[in-house]
Amino acid sequence: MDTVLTLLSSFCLLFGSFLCLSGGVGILRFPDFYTRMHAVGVTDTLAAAMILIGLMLQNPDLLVIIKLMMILLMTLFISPAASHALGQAAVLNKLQPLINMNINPLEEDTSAGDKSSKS
Amino acid sequence: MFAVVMLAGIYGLVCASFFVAMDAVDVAFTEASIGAGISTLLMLTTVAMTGRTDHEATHKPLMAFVAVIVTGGLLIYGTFDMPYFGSADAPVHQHVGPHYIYDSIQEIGVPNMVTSVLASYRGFDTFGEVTVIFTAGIGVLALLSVARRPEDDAVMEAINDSMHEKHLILRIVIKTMIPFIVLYAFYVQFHGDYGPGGGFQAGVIFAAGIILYAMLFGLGAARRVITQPVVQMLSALGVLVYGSVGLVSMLNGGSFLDYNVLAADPIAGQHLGILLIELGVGLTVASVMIIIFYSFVGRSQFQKANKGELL
Amino acid sequence: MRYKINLSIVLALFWLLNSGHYTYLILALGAVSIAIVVFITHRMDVVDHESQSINLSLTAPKFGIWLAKEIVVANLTVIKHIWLGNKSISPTVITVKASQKTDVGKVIYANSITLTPGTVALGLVGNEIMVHALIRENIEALESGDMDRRVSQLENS
Amino acid sequence: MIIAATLAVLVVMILAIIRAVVGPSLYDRILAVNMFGTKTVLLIALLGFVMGRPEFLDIAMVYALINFVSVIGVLRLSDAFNAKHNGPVAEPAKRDS
Repeated sequence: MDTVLTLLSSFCLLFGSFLCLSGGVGILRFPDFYTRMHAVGVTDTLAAAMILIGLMLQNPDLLVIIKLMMILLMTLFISPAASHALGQAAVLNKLQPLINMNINPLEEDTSAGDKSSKS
Repeated sequence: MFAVVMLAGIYGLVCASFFVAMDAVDVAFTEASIGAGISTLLMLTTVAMTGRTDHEATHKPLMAFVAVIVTGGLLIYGTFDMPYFGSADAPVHQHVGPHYIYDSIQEIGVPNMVTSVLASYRGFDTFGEVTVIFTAGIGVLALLSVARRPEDDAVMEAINDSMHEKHLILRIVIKTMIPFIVLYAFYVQFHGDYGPGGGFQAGVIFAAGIILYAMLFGLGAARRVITQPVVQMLSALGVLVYGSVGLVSMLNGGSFLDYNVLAADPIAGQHLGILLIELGVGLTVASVMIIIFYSFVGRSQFQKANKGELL
Repeated sequence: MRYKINLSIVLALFWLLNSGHYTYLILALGAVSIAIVVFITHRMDVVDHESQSINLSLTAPKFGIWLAKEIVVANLTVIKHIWLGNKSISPTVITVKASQKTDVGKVIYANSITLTPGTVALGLVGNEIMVHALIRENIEALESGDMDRRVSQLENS
Repeated sequence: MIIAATLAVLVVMILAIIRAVVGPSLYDRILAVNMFGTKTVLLIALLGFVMGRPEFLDIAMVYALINFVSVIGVLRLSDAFNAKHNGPVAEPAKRDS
């Protein structure tokens, strides 16, 4: 039983780390703000869940498991609201999304880049 | 300017992670709530008040950079004289440290050593800190408070209505969150004896809950929930509670802030004393934070109202 | 009133689960804290049907499991596209209809859209949700209305 | 395994900082800071386990809250800054079919 748990938890942690790293690469690699939001979404949902579940499986203490679960629930509850608020603010301030760049290459020049909100 | 503030926020987070790595949980807790959260917000409000772009630099940035490098270098050079990190014969580990570590459980009866040091052994210092915070609150009030006119409130109401409609998702999520944030503040307040936490952190979390509310529903609404006179009174009450605990212990024949005499049993006395002064700390910190936030935001809204460009 | 009682029960559970110290003193302090919290939230006027969207119905767990599955699938897709690079993505913005009747239902729908990576709800006006999607397939999945229907079910039951 | 996960989270945090410094838009920075915050929550939870002191979880929870509060605050204030440029919601692009 113990070995199964350890294996499971290792798997969860490693998978979570991989997802996290991918999200990190995504936030650097994707071309504009809106696409980067998706990369952050990855690290906020499944990566966090995997790492926290991996930790839950490591610890037999009920209180700790409950706390980890609360953190997980809270992350899942908060992160979409925060992303939505961020995306909405960007839209309201007319940050143009990059659209269909691979389908119609001609559009790329006109819609590329972040036009507004230099900080 | 904005980017600088954001990076300062990141710095707070890095700092806190660093404290966690060094096993200083309570410090990390404080840094997390104050350094990364509240101070970023307050700096942003300041930026909002003073304007986002800075003026043309009149001094040479290179000179400043050189000065920083030199000072930093000297400071690092200074650390060479210090004992190595973790070395057992460092002065820190010789003086009162071992006493706090080994005897605090018997003397104070509180599992979290930091709390017993902060509230009991160093009760006087903490009293000073609370007074400093209180003074800061008074200072902000004296400098920034503005006479509110009823018509301003009406204008702000109108804006806040539009905020509601625009942020449906945020409204519902925040409405659900707020009770838990506030309760969590109380939880941190009363579990300072057992785990990381205590008055300072609890105060900040409580204030964060109120600030969250104020940001969504508007300053006017927040001011109706927790009115300015109440906060001002509570901030004074906190200091008063702290001070009176000290005085009562003096009346009972001990010295100032000596909790042993508060109850028949010294341990119970310590427990009661720590609970009460933490309550005082929490009250003061929470209300001063709220006062500062109210004043800052009220001031910037006042400025905007005067310029006639309210949102 | 019903909402306040519900809230108190949930808060009490929250306290008990978090605390781990069950002495009379701490429990009493907890009770006092909950009373204060309920009072403050009452003054804030945040306790109503909107703030208690969690205890919607018995179908909620089923929806949760379905959503979890969707999240896993969506994550894997996004990861694939992160590693495949910018050439493989086709960012799109569309608006989808939300057929939920209440605000809470719409918010749950919008949040579910955001929670599944690959789609982010950018705006919610009336009953139209503006969605940014990383790749076209995501849009098609959304437009099939599966998620919309499930959230509506959640709302009705 | 926990150490590996901790390292991964640290690397991601560095990547987020790079994005926060590079920008280019204000929202990219806020996004990066938000991501940094959520990763800090994970990092603290992980560190708690590395050190064998699970009471660190309390801090992680506070982080999650504070992070949310500051992101909302930043957005609210940046909204106020950009109020002048505020117009109708940008037209969503039609799906070309």
